[in-house]
Amino acid sequence: MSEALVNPEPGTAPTGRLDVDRVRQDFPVLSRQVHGKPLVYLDNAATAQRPLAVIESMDRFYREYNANVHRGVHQLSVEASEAFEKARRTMAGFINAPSHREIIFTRGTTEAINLVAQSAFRPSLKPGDEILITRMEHHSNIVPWQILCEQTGAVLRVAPINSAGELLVDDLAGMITERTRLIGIVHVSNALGTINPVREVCRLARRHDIPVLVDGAQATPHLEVDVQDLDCDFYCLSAHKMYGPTGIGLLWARESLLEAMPPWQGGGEMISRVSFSGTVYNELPHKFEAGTPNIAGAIGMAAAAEYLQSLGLPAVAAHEQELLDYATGKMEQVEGLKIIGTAEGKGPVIAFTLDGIHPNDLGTIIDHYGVALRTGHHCAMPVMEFFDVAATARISFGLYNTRAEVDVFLDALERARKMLD
Amino acid sequence: MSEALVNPEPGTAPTGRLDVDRVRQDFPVLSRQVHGKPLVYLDNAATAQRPLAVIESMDRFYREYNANVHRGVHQLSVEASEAFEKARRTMAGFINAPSHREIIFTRGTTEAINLVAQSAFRPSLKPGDEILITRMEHHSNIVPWQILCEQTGAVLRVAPINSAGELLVDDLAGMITERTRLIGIVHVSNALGTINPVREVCRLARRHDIPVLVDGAQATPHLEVDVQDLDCDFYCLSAHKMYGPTGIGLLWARESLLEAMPPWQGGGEMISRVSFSGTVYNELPHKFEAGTPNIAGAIGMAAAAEYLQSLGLPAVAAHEQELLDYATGKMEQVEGLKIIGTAEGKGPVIAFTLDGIHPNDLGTIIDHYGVALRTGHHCAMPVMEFFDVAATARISFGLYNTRAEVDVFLDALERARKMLD
Amino acid sequence: MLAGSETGGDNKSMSDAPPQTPASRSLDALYKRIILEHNRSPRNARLPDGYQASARGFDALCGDDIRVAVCLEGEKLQETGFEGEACAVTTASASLMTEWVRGRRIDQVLDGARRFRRVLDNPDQPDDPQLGELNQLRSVSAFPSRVRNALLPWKTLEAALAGKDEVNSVTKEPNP
Amino acid sequence: MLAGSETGGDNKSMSDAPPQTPASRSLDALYKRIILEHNRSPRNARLPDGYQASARGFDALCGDDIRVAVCLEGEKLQETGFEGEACAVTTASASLMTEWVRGRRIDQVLDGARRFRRVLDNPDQPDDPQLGELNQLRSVSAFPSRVRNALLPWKTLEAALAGKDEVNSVTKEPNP
Ligand SMILES: Cc1ncc(COP(=O)(O)O)c(C=O)c1O
Ligand SMILES: Cc1ncc(COP(=O)(O)O)c(C=O)c1O
Ligand code: FES
Ligand code: FES
Repeated sequence: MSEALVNPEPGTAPTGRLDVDRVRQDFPVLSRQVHGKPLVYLDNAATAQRPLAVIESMDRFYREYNANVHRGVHQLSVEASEAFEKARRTMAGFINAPSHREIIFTRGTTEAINLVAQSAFRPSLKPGDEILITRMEHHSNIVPWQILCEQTGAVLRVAPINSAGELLVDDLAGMITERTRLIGIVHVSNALGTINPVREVCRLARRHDIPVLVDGAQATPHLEVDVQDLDCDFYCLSAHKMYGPTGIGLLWARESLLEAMPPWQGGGEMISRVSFSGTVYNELPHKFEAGTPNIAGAIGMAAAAEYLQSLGLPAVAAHEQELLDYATGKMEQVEGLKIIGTAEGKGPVIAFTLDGIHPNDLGTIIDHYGVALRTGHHCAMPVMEFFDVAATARISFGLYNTRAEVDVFLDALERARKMLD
Repeated sequence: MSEALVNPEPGTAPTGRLDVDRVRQDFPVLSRQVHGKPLVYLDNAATAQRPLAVIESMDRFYREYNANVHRGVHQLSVEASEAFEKARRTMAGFINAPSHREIIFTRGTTEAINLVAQSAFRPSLKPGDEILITRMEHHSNIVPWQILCEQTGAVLRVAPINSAGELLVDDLAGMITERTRLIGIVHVSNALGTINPVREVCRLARRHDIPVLVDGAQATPHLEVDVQDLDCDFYCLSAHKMYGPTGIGLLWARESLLEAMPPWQGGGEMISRVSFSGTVYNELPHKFEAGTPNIAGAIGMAAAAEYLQSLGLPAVAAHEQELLDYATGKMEQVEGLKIIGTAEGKGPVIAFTLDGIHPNDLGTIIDHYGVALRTGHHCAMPVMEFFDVAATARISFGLYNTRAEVDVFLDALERARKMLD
Repeated sequence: MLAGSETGGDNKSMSDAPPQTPASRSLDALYKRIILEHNRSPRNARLPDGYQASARGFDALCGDDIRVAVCLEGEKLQETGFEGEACAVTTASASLMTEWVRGRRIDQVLDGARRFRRVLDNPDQPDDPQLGELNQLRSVSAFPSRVRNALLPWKTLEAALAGKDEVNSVTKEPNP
Repeated sequence: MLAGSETGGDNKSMSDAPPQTPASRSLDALYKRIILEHNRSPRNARLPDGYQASARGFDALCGDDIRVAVCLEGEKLQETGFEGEACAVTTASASLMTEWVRGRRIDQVLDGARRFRRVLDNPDQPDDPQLGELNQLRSVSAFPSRVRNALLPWKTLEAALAGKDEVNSVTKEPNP
């Protein structure tokens, strides 16, 4: 796998492999002990840890040039504005957006999807119009559409998945009607790991002139994303999933769509002129960024993107896939353990159940060995319903995880079983 | 002034006065040079600087216990959730909210006001209903209502101010009709400094059973705010104005109002159960906090509130008022200088124009002496229109400013005048 | 059951003293014999025939979903049962609860719920003699993310007694 | 005018060389004689009688609001004037622009606008000989927050020539 990789980067060994021992040094939290044991952080799909480069970029902002952006002539404000807009350009480059004017900073994926629902669709949606999503969406890509449907009388339709957790693309294609106004699809499922064939779905949709919104929250930490290559219309991501700070993410959308959309929130920055006889909105991207933005957050997100680029996403992905394969192989041998989500292409996520042991009890016991995993519905209750489980346990890998950590997890799993058996 | 203050606090001298030399040490950026001159930061109304306590609280989160909140059984998630909910309680205490369940984290004041407009009012507002605001509102407390009025056919009415920049309360009272659904009022004006008689306006409104929304963005850095004493219904603030981080703020509202409001954004955290046949929303405050919140931001905001409490807001206010009085006295003697905003009660803000010199030129020149001030419309264009100016220059004080800094500013002002005269 | 030496920094064994500090957050203390036993063989793990009151208790965070049902005789809880899928903590708590409330009056049960909440909230307090075996669940208080789970059966019972037979989310914390 | 020694770290005087580094962001270089002079006595500071095209240029950030109007003779800009309240940079830029465009064809003017943008964007490039006195405004490029101001008259003129006589916001940056 790694042989195919070229262009070694810092943190990437000459072979093109990720130098994991080295990159672990970049993450202060990894030296932490939990219950007297070294932390084994396998909850990356909930939120990743942050490297020094990210922490320090924000620190530097607050210590050296903290100021409000856009509105100032003074030096600090000039520096802050430059860093903020540079962050926008960095993020445009990160997903290969055609223009930085198409990058709208939001709190995260959730806010980005809500923005699209309320601004792009609410004004024009008619009763009987259809929003088509998949069965494996995160609540963030379900509830905004449910709210929208309630507001407009539109109908939410749901494309099925199979028992491996794969999208049934033909079924999705068959569900497209002339009332379909949008297809919403998760790029990589947080509950199953499934990597969806987004390019194929976009090609399909393009034939019917239907825009596609991609929930990229779980994709950008692991895959090189190119929105032009995907040929989608909206792409949403969260910094905190890709080693960046909390409270920031973005919406990318085609400029022509953004131009046609009315502003969602009103306030400072997003207007050109305000008077009581009428208000003129500002141009892109500001039209959609009302109020003081999360300046430090945008700077930190860009630092995270640059960090990932410096390691090289192919090297990151190769490393994570190795861990995924190793752990999957071992877990398949554990008696009573069932992996939920066995798609062909998967991100580094393994959700599972263990006969007779409730995931929450498992989580509590495993935590005691320093291993952080997630249990519950993973904000994807329809997936739980489909697999007829109330909850699953889930491990998910980041670029700093190791085989040795997988072994610690497997060992803890065995002990939990013995304890509760 | 200071004689009346008791209970000395850290950073507050035995006399109850703020020990400014000491508190300046808490702010790393203050040791910075700009154009070879020490930074004199007089742009606090745009955004304040951050003390170490705030920077380090977020740093600690990212380095030691970074995790997603609410959904995890593992140790890091437990610690992160505790810190996040503790931040909510701290903020509830900071504004004396009856319950922490009434504290909704938002990106800032702007998002808080948009949330109220869209959730509390959009579903029920009828054509001809009235929203009553004042002439001195920030765009954040104008544009969300303009958007709402366009969506619903409601009418935005604007209570007048006098030439000192004071709200004409009797006129406002006279504008209340039986169609008035909300009064929106800024607590302290960022463009004029005016401190509004919010308690009086609330008393008035209560008689007609009209809820009052208070924009507290400029109040919480300077005043002890007690929402129960004010007897308002909604209170909004931004952390970055009160020495906290960017990207976080809050909405406080009475529990009964919040309970009756439908969620605004949909996504993770804000639901109790999701299925395609129907979704059940979560309880307060989570109903209004869709998606991964700005965890580090909330922790940083609480650290800022605690920092202000440790200094004692009365001591802070006394110090700032002294600076305000000193600077006002000096500036009144400058030929051709006109102070815009001369209300009886003022926050530490002085907006002004200088004959024959455009504020932007003034800002550029003064910046060269290390002095950061703001120029422009301050996101309050209706105020500019009222005073018939295109823009003003504005200095605004924070707790770390000194008389010596005011002198540097006055000196730079004089030089700018000579240069452009 | 794990030997103390395998559970990390603390060697606290299965004594009844509740854990007092984070360092004593012992797994053994949580999964003590009584919880394991009640999880394996929960008492009253069925809805009693002809119950007059019942409610559904749902946990928004973990997806657990239980139902508690009560046969009343006047003011007295004659028989209380539960069903649904839940973790060991919730199951053991429900099992112990249904035993404890048997034959008690509604006001005594509501008082019991209050007392149970209080001991879970304050690990430093001594056992509440009124609660009997329920005090065994106090070890949960060292695991903040699990306190909710121990309270779920009680909240559901309270809902049932208050006549709310469809309570969708009972994760609501009591006001501060 | 301030003496060099008073303007901070750099002692750069009023030479024509554009500032190259942040350290040389000299106030003197910005408010050089020509800008001050054109600000005090702007040329063409009125709308010419009987103009055929005009547009309003508005800056969303500072509130500046100008109008530029043109008398055309075929393809040629016979006379161009402006009015409105604006800063010294905008005023001087408008003044210099209205002088420069006089008698030029529309295509030449649009080319001039492109060139002017380019020299403001690239402080490292040599002067553009086509731009003549306009090169004097290059000192603005050292003040990123003021570049917008120097461009405002040009954007407004372009809008007028494009037939947009009500351009509400012309702060739009050219695409990357
Ligand atoms: C009075 C007032 N209200 C509202 C706001 C908006 O706050 P934010 O930009 O943090 O949302 C500001 C600051 O810009 C303000 O000064
Ligand atoms: C697939 C997916 N979509 C959307 C989200 C929501 O992201 P956020 O909570 O950052 O808004 C998440 C993460 O929780 C996710 O995993
Ligand atoms: S794990 Fe949710 S209540 Fe038991
Ligand atoms: S200051 Fe705004 S264009 Fe001159």
